[in-house]
Amino acid sequence: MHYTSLAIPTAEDLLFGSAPFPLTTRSGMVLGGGLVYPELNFTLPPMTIDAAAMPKVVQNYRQIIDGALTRASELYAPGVVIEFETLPPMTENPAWGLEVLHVLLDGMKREADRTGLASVLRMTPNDNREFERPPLMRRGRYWEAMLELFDKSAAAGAELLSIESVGGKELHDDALLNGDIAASLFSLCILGERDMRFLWTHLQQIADRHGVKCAGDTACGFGNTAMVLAEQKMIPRVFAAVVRAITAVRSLVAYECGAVGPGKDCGYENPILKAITGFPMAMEGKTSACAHFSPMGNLAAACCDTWSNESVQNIKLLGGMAPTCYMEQLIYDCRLMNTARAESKAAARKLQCWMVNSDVALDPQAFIISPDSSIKLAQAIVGADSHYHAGIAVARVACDLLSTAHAAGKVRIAPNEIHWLDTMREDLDALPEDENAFIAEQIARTDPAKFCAAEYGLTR
Amino acid sequence: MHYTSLAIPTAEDLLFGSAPFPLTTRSGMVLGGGLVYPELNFTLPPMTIDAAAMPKVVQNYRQIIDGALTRASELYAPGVVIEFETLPPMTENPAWGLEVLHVLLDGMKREADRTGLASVLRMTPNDNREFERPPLMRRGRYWEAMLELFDKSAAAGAELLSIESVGGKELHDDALLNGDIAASLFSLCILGERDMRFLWTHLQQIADRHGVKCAGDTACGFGNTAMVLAEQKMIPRVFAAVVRAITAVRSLVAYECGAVGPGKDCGYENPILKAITGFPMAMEGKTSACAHFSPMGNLAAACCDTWSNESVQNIKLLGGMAPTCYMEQLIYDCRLMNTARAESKAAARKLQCWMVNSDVALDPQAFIISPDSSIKLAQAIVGADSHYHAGIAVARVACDLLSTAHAAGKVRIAPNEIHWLDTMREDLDALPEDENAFIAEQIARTDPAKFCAAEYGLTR
Amino acid sequence: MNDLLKSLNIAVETGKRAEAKRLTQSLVDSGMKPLDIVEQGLVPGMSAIGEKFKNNEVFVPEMLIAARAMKEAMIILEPLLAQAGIKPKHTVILGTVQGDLHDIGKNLVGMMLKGANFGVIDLGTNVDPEKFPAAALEHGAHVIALSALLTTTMPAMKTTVDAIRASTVKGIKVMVGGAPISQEYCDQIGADGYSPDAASAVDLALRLVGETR
Amino acid sequence: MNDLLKSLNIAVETGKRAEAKRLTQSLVDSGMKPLDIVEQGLVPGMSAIGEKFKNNEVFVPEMLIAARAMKEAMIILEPLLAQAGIKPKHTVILGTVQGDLHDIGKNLVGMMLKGANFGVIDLGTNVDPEKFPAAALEHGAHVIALSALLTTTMPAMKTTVDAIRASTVKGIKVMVGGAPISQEYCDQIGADGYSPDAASAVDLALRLVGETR
Ligand SMILES: [Zn+2]
Ligand SMILES: [Zn+2]
Ligand SMILES: [Zn+2]
Repeated sequence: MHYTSLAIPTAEDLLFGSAPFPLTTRSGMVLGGGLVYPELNFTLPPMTIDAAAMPKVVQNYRQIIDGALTRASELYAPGVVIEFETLPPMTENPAWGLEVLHVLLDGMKREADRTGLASVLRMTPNDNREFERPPLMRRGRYWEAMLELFDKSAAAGAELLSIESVGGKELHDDALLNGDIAASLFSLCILGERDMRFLWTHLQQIADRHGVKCAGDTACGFGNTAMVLAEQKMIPRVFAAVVRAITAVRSLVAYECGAVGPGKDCGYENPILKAITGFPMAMEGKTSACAHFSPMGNLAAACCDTWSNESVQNIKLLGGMAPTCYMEQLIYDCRLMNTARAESKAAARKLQCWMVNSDVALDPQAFIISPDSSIKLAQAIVGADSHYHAGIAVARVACDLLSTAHAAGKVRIAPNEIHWLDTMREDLDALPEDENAFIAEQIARTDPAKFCAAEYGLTR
Repeated sequence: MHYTSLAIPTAEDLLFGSAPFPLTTRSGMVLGGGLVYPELNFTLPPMTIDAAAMPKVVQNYRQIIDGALTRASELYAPGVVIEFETLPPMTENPAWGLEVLHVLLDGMKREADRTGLASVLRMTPNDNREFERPPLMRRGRYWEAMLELFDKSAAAGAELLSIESVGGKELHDDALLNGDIAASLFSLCILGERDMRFLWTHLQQIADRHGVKCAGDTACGFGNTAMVLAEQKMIPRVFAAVVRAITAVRSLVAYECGAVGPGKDCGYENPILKAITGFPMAMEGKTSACAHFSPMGNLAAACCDTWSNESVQNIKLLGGMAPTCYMEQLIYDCRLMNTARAESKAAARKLQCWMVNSDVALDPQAFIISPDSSIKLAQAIVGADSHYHAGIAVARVACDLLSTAHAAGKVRIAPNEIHWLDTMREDLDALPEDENAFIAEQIARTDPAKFCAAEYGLTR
Repeated sequence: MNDLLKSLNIAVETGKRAEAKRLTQSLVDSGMKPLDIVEQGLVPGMSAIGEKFKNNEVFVPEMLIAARAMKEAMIILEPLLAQAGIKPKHTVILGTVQGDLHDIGKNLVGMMLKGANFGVIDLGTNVDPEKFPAAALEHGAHVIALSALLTTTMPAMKTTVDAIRASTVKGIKVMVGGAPISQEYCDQIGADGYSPDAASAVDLALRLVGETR
Repeated sequence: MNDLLKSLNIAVETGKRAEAKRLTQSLVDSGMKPLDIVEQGLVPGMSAIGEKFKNNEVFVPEMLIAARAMKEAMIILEPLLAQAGIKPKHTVILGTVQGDLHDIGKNLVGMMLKGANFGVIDLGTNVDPEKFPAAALEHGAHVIALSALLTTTMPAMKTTVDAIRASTVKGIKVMVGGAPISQEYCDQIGADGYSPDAASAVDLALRLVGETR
C-alpha cells in the first residue's frame, strides 16, 4: 500500500473543519484550515438536454448560481464550494459542459466582484463509460470526450477535479442484490482499484498541466447504492455497512495517484480516507435529504471540511428556488460547526460528540463511519499489503466491530440481519489468500456480454 | 395585563425542550418535557381545490402523511406533531377540511398501530375573514364556517387548535411599507388585541367542549411579512425587528384567553411568549428555508419545544416527496438537540449558546429574539398596564437594545438603517399617552372601504 | 427653468411634498408644458430614488414618500394633461387572482410602475378572471400584471390568462409573479413575462411594451 | 401429490435449487400437468418469500435465491409448457429509457414480476423509444414497464409513451417508475400506472392486467 500509516492516528483529531493537509484555493479559502464551508450541488429540473435546449439549460444554471451566491453573500458565508456535476449529455458533448461551466465561473466572479464572496468550483464530469455494454474503460468516444472535458475545464478555471468513477460497477449491482461480499470485493478492490489508478493517473496529468488540483473520487455507485437499497429494505443494513468499509479501499486510490481533497461529498467512506490521508473531505448528511435519505444525518458531519446537499433540482419551493433554499440550510449548518470550532477545539469535539451520539447507535452504517470506527478501519487498510487484502481486512474489522458493538448494546441491528454478519464472515474466510487465484475465480463467474476483463488489464 | 411577571425570569432557563408548564398529549408525548419534537407542515402542489378535485386533494394528503410518518418511524422519532394548516377553500367548506383531517388522523392511527409512533395533530384553519373587504371579523359566512371547522375538528380528534389570525392585517401591510410604527402599534396592540380576545374566547369554549387544547396563535401576517420584506430589502431590518417585538403583545392574547401551547411554529416572537407564559413553543428556522428565508436559522431553535419546517409543497425531490425529506431533516435537527439535552442541562445550554452565537450578531431580528433579549422584552410587556402601553414599551426596549448592542459592536446594522432607530424612537415619543386619544387619531387616518372599526368593537 | 426642474427632481426624490407642489406650480406658471414637467421634473426624481432602492441604499418607505410627493404634484398637472388630451403612455391592469388575498407584492409593483409613469389600474385581490380583459378594454391597457401567492391559486392564474387570450383584447402582454410562480410556470400558462420580485417588475413591463431604461 | 407440492413450495421459498429440481421432476414423472406444477408448486413458494419480503422479514438476496430455485425448476417445465402451447398468462416488456443507464430498480422489478409468473422481456438500459412497442408486438405483451432515474431522461419517458401510443400496439398498459417520477408525472405523460418502488410494481402490474392478489 502507498499509505502505510495514518495521517490522523486518533479519533480525537478526526474532526470537522480541520485537516493536517489543508488546501488553499485561488480565492483564499482554506479547506480543512479551521472552517467548514458549504458545498452546493444542483441539477436541472425535468427537461431534455440537446442542442436546441442549450439556451434553456444555460438559463437554468445562471439562475441557480445567481440565486445561491446572492443568498450566500447575504448570509455572510466565509466562502462556498460550487460543485458542477455534469449530466451525461454534457460529458458526451464537452462543448455543452464547458458552456455551463463558464456560466457558473462567470457567476462566481460576478459575486466576488460585487460582495467579495470567495468561492471555488469543483468540476465533476459524469462518467459515461458505461454507455457501452460491456463498458469500454480506457478508450472509445466516451473516454475521449470525458478527458477532453476534464482538460478544457481545468484550463477554463475549474480548480478542483472530481468524478464518481464507475469502474467495476457493471458487476457490483448484482453483487449487492445477491448479498455477495466476494463479488463486491472483486468489483471494488480489484476492478475499481485498477480502473481508478488508470483514470486518476490521467487526471493528475491534466491537473498538473493546468495548475489545478485533483480533489477526489467517491464510490457513489457502490456504497451509496448499497445505502439507499438498505434504506429501502432491499438489502441488509449490515451488508451495506460492510460494503461501505470496503469502498474506502477503492476511493483511496485517487489520493495514491496525487489527489489532495476535498474528497467528494457523497463518499460516506471519507472519514476513513481523512484518517489515512490527512486531506480535507466533503461530506453530506441531513441536508442532502433532498437527494436521498440516510441513517446518519448528523454523524456524517463529524469530520467534514465542506458540507454538501448532494443534489437538488432547480425547481421552485415556496421560499425560493430549491438550490437557494439548500444553500441557506447548508450555511446555517456550517455556522453552527464554525461557531463551536471558534470557541475551541474542545468545544468542536463536544459538538462532534453530540452529532455522533445522535445517530451512532441506531444504524450499522452510522456506526461504521463514526470517528472511532473510522480510525480502526483505516488502520486495517494501511496495515495490508495489497488492495485485495486491505479489502478483506477492512471487511473483517467491520464485521467484528458490528458484532462487538451489538453484543454490548451499542448499535441497533435488526434481528433478521444478525445472521448476515456470520454469513459475511464465512464468505470472507472462504476467499483465496492469493489475489490471482481470486481474480481467476471471479472472472470465471462473469458474463462476457456485461464485463470485459481486458478493460482492466486482466485476462479472462 | 393578565401576566404581571415572567414564568421564566432568566435567560439561563429559557431553553429548548423544556417549559415550566409542559403539555401531555393523548398519545403520551410531553411537549416541553425534555425533548424537542419535529413538527411537520405541508401543503398541496399547484392544483385547484374544488369538489371535483377533492379525490386528488385527499390522495395528496394521504401520500404526505404515509410517507412522512413511515420515515419518522424508520428514524425512531420519539413522536411527531402534524400541523394541518387548511387552504382557504377548506375553511370556506368545512366538509372538505374535515375530510382531509380524517385522512391525516387515520394515517396517524395506522402508523401508531403499526410501529407505535406517537403523534398529535395541530389543526390550523386558514383565517378567511379577509375575503370580505372590509373584513367582517365577528359575523358572516367566513366567520361561521371557520368556527364550524374548529368545532368539528376538535370533535373529530384534532387535539391542538391554532390559527394565524388576521385581525388588524387590513391596515398593517401599509404600516410596514410606510415604515409607520404608530400604525403598526394600532394594528397589533389595539385591533389585533381586540380581535384575538374575541376569537380566542370562542376557541377556548370549543376546546373545553371537546376536551382539547388551545395551542396558540402567531402574528405571521405581521411579523413574518415584515421579516420577509426585510430579507427582500424592501424595509429596514431594524424596523422588522422592532415590529417583531411588538407582535409578542398581540400573540400573548391567546394565552390570556386560555391557550397552553405549543405556540405556533412561525411565531418568531415565541421566545418572548415562552418567557412570559412558561408554555412550550413551536419554532422554525433553517429547516423552513423551503417556505421562506430567514436571518436566524440556528438561533430560532434556541428555545423551541417543537421544531417545524413551516410549509412545503407535496412535490417530488430526488430523494422522495418533499414532506418526507423535510421530516427527515427535522428529525435530525431534533436528535442533535435531544442528544445534548440528554447529557445535561449545561450541555443543552452549551449547544444553545452556539446556536445563538451563530446568528445573533449578524441580524437585528436574530438579536431581538435571542434568549437574553427575549427576557428583557418580556419584562417590558408584563410591566405595562395595558396592551397599548406594552406595545410602546416593548418597541422602546427593542430600539434601545439594538442601539446599545450596535454601539458595542455586538450586532450588525447596515449604515443606511441606523437612522431608522432614531426615527422609530421619535415616532414612539410622539404617541399620545391616552389609549382612546391614540385610537381616535389612528381611526381618523383609515379608509372606511378597507377597515371597519365596528368589527373591533370600536367606533369611528 | 433648469434650476427649478432640478429642485423639483430633488423635492420628489427626497419626498418633500409641499416643495414639490410649490415648484410644480411655479413651472406651470412659467408656461412650461405639463407633460414636460412630468417627464423632466417628476420622473427623474422618482428614477433617482428608484435607482437608490435598486442599489439597496433606501427602502420602500422612502420610495413611498417620494411617490406621494409626485402624487401631490400630479394633482396640479393631471387636469392640465387631460385638457391637452395627454394620457399615460402605457397602462397596466394589476390584480391578485381569484381565491387569493395577498396584495403586498401587487401593491409594490403598482407603486413602482406609477413611479415609472405607467398608468396603473389596480383591481385589488381575489379578482374574477373576466375582470382583467374587461378592465384592459375599458382603459386601453398595454399590460396585465397578475399576482398569486398560493400554490392552490396558481391554476386561477392560468384560468385568467386563458380568459384574457379568449377575450377581444388582442396583443396585450401578460406578466406574472408571486412566491410559487416560476419562469417555467409562466411559460407553461402562456404568459409573456415573469418577474421574481417587485423591483424587477418595472424593467419587465418596460421590456414588454418595447421600451428599455 | 399434495405432500410433494408442499415440499416444492418450501424448496422454492428457501432457495434449495437441487431439491426444487428433484421435486419438480418427480411431479412431472407422476403425471401432473406442467402448468399445475408451476401454479401450485412454484408460484406459492415465490409468493411466500415475496410476502416475507413485503413484511421486511427477508431481503432481496433471499428473494433471488428463491427465484433461482424456481428458474431451475422451470428449465424442466418450460419445454413441456411449450409442447402444450402454454405461454405465460401475461408478458411485460421492461427497460430503462434512452439516455439513462440505471438498472437496479428495473432488475428488481423484473425479478419480482418473474416470481409472480409474468413473462418478462428485459430490453436493458438506454433503450430507444421505438424498441418498446416493437418488442411488445413481437412478444404479444400486455404491459410495458419504463424506468428513468435522471430528471433529464424523464422527457425520454414521455417520448417513449408517445411512441407506444403512436404505434400499432393497441390497448397495452404502460407503467413507470424511478426516483424523479411521481404519480403526477405519470398522469401528465399519459402512462397508466406509477409504482413508487419495486415491491409495489407487481401489484400495479396485476392491477393493470385486471388481476388482483
Ligand atoms: Zn454521488
Ligand atoms: Zn454528488
Ligand atoms: Zn405562518
